Amino acid sequence: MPEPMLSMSHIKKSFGGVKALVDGNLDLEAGRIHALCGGNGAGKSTILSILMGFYKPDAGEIRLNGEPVQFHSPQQALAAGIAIVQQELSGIPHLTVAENIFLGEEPRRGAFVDFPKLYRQADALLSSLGFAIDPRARLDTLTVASQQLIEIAKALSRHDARIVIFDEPTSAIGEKDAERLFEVLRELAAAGKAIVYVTHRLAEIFQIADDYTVFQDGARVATGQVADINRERLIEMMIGGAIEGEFVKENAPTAEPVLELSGLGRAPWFEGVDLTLHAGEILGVYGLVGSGRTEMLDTIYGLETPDEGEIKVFGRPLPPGDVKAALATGLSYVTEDRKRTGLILSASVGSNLSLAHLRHLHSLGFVKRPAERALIDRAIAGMRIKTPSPAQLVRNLSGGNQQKVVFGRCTAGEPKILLLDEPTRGVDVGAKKEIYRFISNFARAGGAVLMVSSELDEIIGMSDRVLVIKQGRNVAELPRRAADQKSLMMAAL
Amino acid sequence: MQTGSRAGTNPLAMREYGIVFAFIGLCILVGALCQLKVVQGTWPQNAFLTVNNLLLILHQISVNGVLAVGMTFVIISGGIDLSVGSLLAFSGMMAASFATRSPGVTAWAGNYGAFIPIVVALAVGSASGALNGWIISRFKIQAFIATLGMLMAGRGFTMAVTNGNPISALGPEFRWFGTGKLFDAIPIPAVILGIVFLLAWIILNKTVFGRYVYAVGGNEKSARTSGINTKAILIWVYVLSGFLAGVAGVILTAKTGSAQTAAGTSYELDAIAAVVIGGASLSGGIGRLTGTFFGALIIGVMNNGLDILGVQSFYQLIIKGSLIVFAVILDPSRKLTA
Amino acid sequence: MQTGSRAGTNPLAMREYGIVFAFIGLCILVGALCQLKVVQGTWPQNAFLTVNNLLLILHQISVNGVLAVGMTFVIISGGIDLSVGSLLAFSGMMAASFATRSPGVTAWAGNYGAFIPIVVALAVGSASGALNGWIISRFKIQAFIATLGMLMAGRGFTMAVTNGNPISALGPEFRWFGTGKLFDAIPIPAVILGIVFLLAWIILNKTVFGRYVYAVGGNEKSARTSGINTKAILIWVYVLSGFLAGVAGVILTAKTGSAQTAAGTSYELDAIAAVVIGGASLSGGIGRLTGTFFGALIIGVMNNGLDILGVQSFYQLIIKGSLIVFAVILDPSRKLTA
Amino acid sequence: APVRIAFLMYGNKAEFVQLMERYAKEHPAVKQGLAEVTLFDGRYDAAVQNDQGQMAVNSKYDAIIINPMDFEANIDVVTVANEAGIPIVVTNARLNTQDMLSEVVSDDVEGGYLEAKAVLEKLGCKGNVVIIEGPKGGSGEIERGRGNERAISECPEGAVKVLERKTANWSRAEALDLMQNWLTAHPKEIDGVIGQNDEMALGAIEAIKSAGYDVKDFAIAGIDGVTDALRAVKAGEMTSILQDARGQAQGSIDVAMKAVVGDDYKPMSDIWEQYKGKMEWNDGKTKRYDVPWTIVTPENVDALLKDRGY
Ligand SMILES: Nc1ncnc2c1ncn2[C@@H]1O[C@H](COP(=O)(O)OP(=O)(O)OP(=O)(O)O)[C@@H](O)[C@H]1O
Ligand SMILES: Nc1ncnc2c1ncn2[C@@H]1O[C@H](COP(=O)(O)OP(=O)(O)OP(=O)(O)O)[C@@H](O)[C@H]1O
Ligand SMILES: [Mg+2]
Ligand SMILES: [Mg+2]
Repeated sequence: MPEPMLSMSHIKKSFGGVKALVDGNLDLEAGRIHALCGGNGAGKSTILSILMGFYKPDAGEIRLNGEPVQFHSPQQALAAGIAIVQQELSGIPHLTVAENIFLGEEPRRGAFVDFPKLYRQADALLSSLGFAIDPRARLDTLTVASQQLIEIAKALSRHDARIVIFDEPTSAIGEKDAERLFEVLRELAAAGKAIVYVTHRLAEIFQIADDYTVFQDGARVATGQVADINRERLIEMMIGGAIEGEFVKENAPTAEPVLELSGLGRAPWFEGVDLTLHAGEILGVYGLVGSGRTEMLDTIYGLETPDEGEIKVFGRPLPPGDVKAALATGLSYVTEDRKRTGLILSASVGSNLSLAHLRHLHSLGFVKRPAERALIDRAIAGMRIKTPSPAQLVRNLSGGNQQKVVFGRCTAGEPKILLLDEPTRGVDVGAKKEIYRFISNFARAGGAVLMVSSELDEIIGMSDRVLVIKQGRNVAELPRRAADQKSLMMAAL
Repeated sequence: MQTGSRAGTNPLAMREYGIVFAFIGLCILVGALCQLKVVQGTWPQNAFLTVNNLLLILHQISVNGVLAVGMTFVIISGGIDLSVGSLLAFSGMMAASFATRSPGVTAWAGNYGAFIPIVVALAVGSASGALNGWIISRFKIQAFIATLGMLMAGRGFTMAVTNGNPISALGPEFRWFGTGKLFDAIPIPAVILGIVFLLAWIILNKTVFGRYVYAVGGNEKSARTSGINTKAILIWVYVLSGFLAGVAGVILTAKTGSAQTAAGTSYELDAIAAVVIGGASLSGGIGRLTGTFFGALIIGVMNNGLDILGVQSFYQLIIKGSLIVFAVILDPSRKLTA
Repeated sequence: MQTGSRAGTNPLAMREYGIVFAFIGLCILVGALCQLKVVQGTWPQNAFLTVNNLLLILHQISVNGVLAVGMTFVIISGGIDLSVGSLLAFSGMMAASFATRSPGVTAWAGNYGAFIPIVVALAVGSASGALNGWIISRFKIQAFIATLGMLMAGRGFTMAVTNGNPISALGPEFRWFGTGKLFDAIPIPAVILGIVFLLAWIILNKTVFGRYVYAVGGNEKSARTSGINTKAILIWVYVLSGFLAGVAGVILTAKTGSAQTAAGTSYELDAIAAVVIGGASLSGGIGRLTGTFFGALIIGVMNNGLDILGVQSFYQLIIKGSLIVFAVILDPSRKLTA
Repeated sequence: APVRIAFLMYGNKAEFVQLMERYAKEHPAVKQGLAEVTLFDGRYDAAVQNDQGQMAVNSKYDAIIINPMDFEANIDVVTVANEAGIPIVVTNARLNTQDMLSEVVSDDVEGGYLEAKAVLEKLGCKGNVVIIEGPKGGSGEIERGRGNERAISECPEGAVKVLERKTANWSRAEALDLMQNWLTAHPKEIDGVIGQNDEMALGAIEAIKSAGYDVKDFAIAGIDGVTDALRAVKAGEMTSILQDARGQAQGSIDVAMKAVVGDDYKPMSDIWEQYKGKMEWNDGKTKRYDVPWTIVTPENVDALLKDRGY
C-alpha cells in the first residue's frame, strides 16, 4: 500500500464536556475521492476543522507526505495546499462573486487588486464549471444555491491545493449543478489531488467516491474501498445496525381538503398557484432550485403577504401575512435555512424547542417550567436529538442535530398541517428515517403535509401526489404511481 | 440535569460566575490598598471595607444600575439605547416641574408632592422609549441611529421645558426618593435599585416576554417564524428602557435636589459598559441581569475606591479604562461568546 | 436564463445615491429658509449659499470627516472605535508639546516646527490604535469595551502629559495646518480631508487590504478559511483609525492654536453617526466611503445651517436629532439592508 | 435696520449661561429694537466656537460678542473678526490676547481668590479643606484654582491642609458622589469645601447632609451665584461669589453698540449706574471692564433672589 498523502491518527478533541472526537483517523491518497461518512455529530466536521487549523486537537498526529504537521490557522493549512468548502454557507455578503472566489488569492498589482484580471479569471472559472453566475453580482443578491456554488468555485480556484475538502457541498444545490460538480471532482482526482467528500446523500458516494471512511461517535469504525461495499453495508456501518428500507410510508390520504390555495401569487417569485392538500396526505412539491417554492411556503405561513389569491385552511380563509393566525389554525413550518430562519443559535436547545409553544405554556405571562420541561424532554426524545443537555447551545450541535431541533420545535405543538422545506437537509440516514417515520405517522393520524424537496428520491419515496413548480407556476400534478425520476425532471425543466 | 436554563456544564458555570470573581478580585485589590494605608498609619481604619461604604456604593450606583437594567433588555434584544441619559434628564425635569416650591419656572409648575411628579417622569420616559421602539421596529433602522436622534432631541426637550433653566427647591416628599433612608440606614435609591433588579430579573427569566426578548435578539427571523410579534417585543423593550430612564431621572433629581439640563450627559456609556462587562453581547441574544448587576458594581467600586484612595483624576481615568478592559479579558466566559 | 442575481441594478443605484438625495434635499431646505429671510428683508444676502460658507462647512467638517474615514474602516470590519475623541486629544497634546513656544509645560517641550510634531501625533495615534486592535484581536473582546477603556485611558494620558494643563502658543508652521489656505481660499484642513478621503477610498476599494476589511466584517470565519490573517487586518484597521485620530488631532490643535485636555470629547458619536447615515451597518461588512462623506456633510450642513438661521439651541437639538433619523429613514437603500 | 450682534456663548446647559442670555435679551437696546442679538451655542467646544465666529463674519454681523470656552483656543475669533473689521467684545471669561475691541469680564483668578478667602476666613486660616475643581485643564479650573491657591498661601505656612483636590466637571451630581467618597476616606477630618463653582459646592452640601453631618459645621463656598446657591446662602449653608451675568452681558452689548453706532450712542443699561465708581463707562473706550464680583451674604441675598423673580 502506498504511503498516504495525508494521515491523521488518533485525533482527540472535546468541547467543554462534549467529546467530539475520541479516536479520529483519516488517511487520504492522491488521485482519489474519499467519502467521509457518519451520522450527525459523528465528528466529521470536527476532524476537518482540525485539519484546517480552526481547532487545536487535544491529542493525535497529522502527517502530510510523511512529515508531521500542525496547523494553527487556516492560513497555514492553505499554504500547505489544503482547501475546504465548509458545511455551512459562508461567503462575504457585500463582496462580488469574483472577489469571493479569489478571496485571499486575488490577482494583484502590488498592494492593489487587479480587477480586470480578477473578473477575467472568475469568468473563465465559472464558465469552465458551467455555473451560470455573473461574477460581478454581489454575493448577497444570489440565491442560497448560487452562493453554495460560489463556495465550491472558491475551493476549486486554488490550483495549488493538493487536498480539497467538500463538507456537504450539495445540500443546497440542484441536481444539474451537482452533476457538474461531480465531473469536476473526477477531473481533479485525475489531476492527482486528494478529495475529501462528506455527504448524507448516500447515492452520491457510490456515484463518485473511490474510498470511504466511516465515523461513529467520534471514532473511525471502518475504512476501505467503495467498490467493496454496497449501500446497505455502508448504512450498517454508520448506524451500527441494519436498517430496513429508507422510507416509511404508511399513511392513507382522505378526500377532506385542509389547505387550499387558489391563484396565490407574490411577485416576482410566484403567481397563480392552485393546490389542495387533504387530510392524511403528503403532497410533494418539486422544482428546480430558484423556482419559488420557498417563497410560496413563506407566504402560506404568513411570513410574507401575497399580492393575489387566497389561502383557505379547513375551509376558512386564512388572514394573509399573519404568522400567529397560521399557527393558531394548526400550521407549522420547518424552514429551509435553519441558521437564518430556523434557530436562535445563541440560545439553548431547550429554549429553541419550546419557543413557539410558550404562548400555551404560561400562566399570567409566567412560563410554566415543568410543562415546558416536559415538552422539551419529549421533543429531544422524540427526535433523538444528540445533545449533552437541553442547556447546550444550539450553536454547538452538529448540523444534522440542529435540523432535528427545528423539526422538534415545529412538531411539538401538535400541528395539523406541516409545511416542510427541504426537511432532511444535512440529516444522516438514521435520522432521515426517523423524520420520514414521523411524517408518515403524522399523516396517518390525519395530519396533512406539504413537503418541498429537491431530492428526487425523497419526493418519490414519500409523496402521495407531486406538484411540480416551474418558474413560480405549478405546471404539473402527478399522482404517486406516475411520479418517477424522469417524468418529474421533464416537468420541472 | 436542568432544562431551558443556561447553566449546566462546566464552562457554562464559569460563564455565570466569571464576573463575580472579577468583582471579588477588584474588591480585594482596593481593600488591600486601603489596608496598606492603615498599616502605614496614614488611616485610622480601612475606609473601604465598612458597611457604610458598601451602602454608599449602592447609593452611588443606583442611577447607573437602573439604567443598566433597561439597557440589558435592549442589548439582549439586539439593540442599543443611547438616549437614556437624555431621557433621564427630560423625565427628571418634567418631574421636578411638578415638585417645585418655586413657581413660575414653567406655566404649570408647583409642588404636587411625590406621586404626581413620579408618574409624570415614568410616563415621559416610557412615551419617549415607545417612540424609540416604534421608529426602530417600524422603519427597521439601526437602534444606534434612532436613539442617537433621541439623545439629541431629548436633551433639546429637556431645555425647552424651562427655556434652559434648572428647576430647584423641590418638595421634601419628592426628595425623599433620593435622600431618604430605610431603617435609617439603607438609602432609598439603593432600595429602588434592588426592587428594579428583582422585578426585572423575574420578567427576563420567568416570563414569556423575557424569553421573547432573547429570541428576538438571537435571531429576529427565527423569532418571527415561531410566531412572535417581534415588533411589539421591540417596542416594549424600549418602553421599558425609557421607563427605567424615568426612574433614574426621579432618583437623580431627588438626590441632587435639582433638575439640571445637563443631567445624565453620557450616562449611556456607563450603562452600556455595565451590561457588556456583565457578559452581554452587543450582537444580541446573550446577556444576564446578574451579570449587569456585577458590572454596575464593578464600575461603582472602581469610582468609589479610586476616590477613597485619593488617586489623581488622570490616573483614575487611566486605571478605570484599563480595569474595565481587564475585567472583561479575565472573565473566562468571554472565550465562548466570541 | 438566470444569472443568479436577485436584485436588478435599480435598487443598487438607489442604494448608492439615496444619501446624495438626502443631502441635496437638506441643502435646498436650508437654502430656501435662508432665502426667505432675504426676501423678508431681514438679511442682506443668502448667507448659506455662498462659496465662503461652503468652504467654511468643509473646514468645519474636516475633523469629523477625518475621524469618520477611520471609523468607516472600523465599522466595516465589524467593530466600533469609541476612543477616537480621546486619541485626538492625546495626539494633539503630544504634537503641541513639540510645537510650542512656551517651554516648561513638559520636560521636552519646544518648538520644532511642523514636521516633528505631526510625526509625533501620527505615531501616538497609530500606537494607541494598535493597542486597541491588539486587545480586540488577541483577547477577542468586544470592540465597544476595548475602545471604551481607551476612551477613558486616552483622556487620562492627555492630562498626564502636562499634569492637566493645556499647551498653547504654538508655532506658525504648525498652525498653518489648521489655519492656512490654499490659493488663499481653500482651508488646509479641507485639503487634508480631501486627501485623506481620496487615499482612503483607494485603499478601501482598490487594494487587497480593503477587500479584506470587508471580508473580516462580513464573515470573519469565512475570511479565515480563505487564508486571511484576520487578526492582522483588525489591528491595521484600528491603527488606521488611530492614525487618522492623530491627523484630526493635528488639524484641531492647529486650528484652535491650543491643545486642550477636553478636546474631542464625544466626537466619536458624530463620527459614528456620519458613517451610519452614510449607509454602513454596525454589524459589519457594509459601508462605503462616499456614503460617509455625505454623512459628514449632512451633519456639517445641519450644524452650519441651523446656526446661520439662528435657531435656538434647544430647537436645534430637536431638529438635528429628528433630521438624522429622517435622513436614515428616507434613504431608500435602507430597506435592502435591514 | 437694527444692529445685528452675534453673541457666541460657550454652551448653554448651565443656569449661569441662561442668565446671561436672559439679561442680553433684556438690554434696553434689544427691547427697543435698536439691536438684534443672536445667541450661538458653542456646545462646550472651543473649535465649534471658532467656526461660529467665522460664520458670524461670513454672515456679516455688525458686531460679535464672545463668551469664550477657552483662554487660548478661542483667540482666532478675535483674529478673524479684526481681519473683517467687525468689532469684537469678549465677555465673562478672558482671552489671552489684547487685540479685541474690549473685554467686559470678571477675573476668574479674583473669583477663586474670593471664594477661598471666604472659606478660610470662616476657618480662621486653620484646618483641612478639599477643592472640587472644574474640568481639568479648562480655563475655569486653571484660573480659579490659581486664585484658590493664592488665598491659601496667604494663610500661615502649613496651617491649612488641602486634603484632596479633584474634578467634578462643574456637575452637582458628580460632586455629590465625590464628596461622599471623601467623607468616607476622611471621616470627621474635612473642615472646608472650596467648590470652583456653585453647583459643585451644592453637591458637596448634599453629600454632607446624606452622610449625617451638620452642614453648618463646614465652611463651604462656590462661585457664580446661581439661584440654588443664593438659597443656600440664605439658609446659612455656604458662601457664594456672585458673578454678575447682567453686568457682563449688558455691558458688552453697550460697548459693541457704541462701536457700531458711533459717538451718538449712549449706554442704555443701568449697570453703569449700579457700578458707578467701580466700573466707569468711559465712552466705551476702556480696554478692560472688570465687572466686580459680589460676595453673597445673608444681607444682600434677599435682594438678589428678588431680582431673579423669587
Ligand atoms: N464548538 C463546539 N462546542 C461544543 N460542542 C461541539 C462544538 N463543535 C462540535 N461540537 C459537538 O461535537 C460533535 C461532533 O460534531 P461535528 O460537527 O463534527 O459532527 P458532524 O459529523 O460533522 O455532523 P453533521 O453530519 O451533522 O454535520 C457533536 O456532538 C457536536 O455537538
Ligand atoms: N431576499 C433574499 N435574499 C437572499 N436570499 C433569499 C431572499 N429571498 C429568498 N432567498 C433565498 O433564495 C432561495 C431561492 O428561493 P426560491 O423561493 O426562489 O426558490 P426555491 O424553489 O425555494 O429554491 P430552493 O431549492 O433553493 O429552495 C431560497 O433559499 C430563499 O431562502
Ligand atoms: Mg458536519
Ligand atoms: Mg427553497
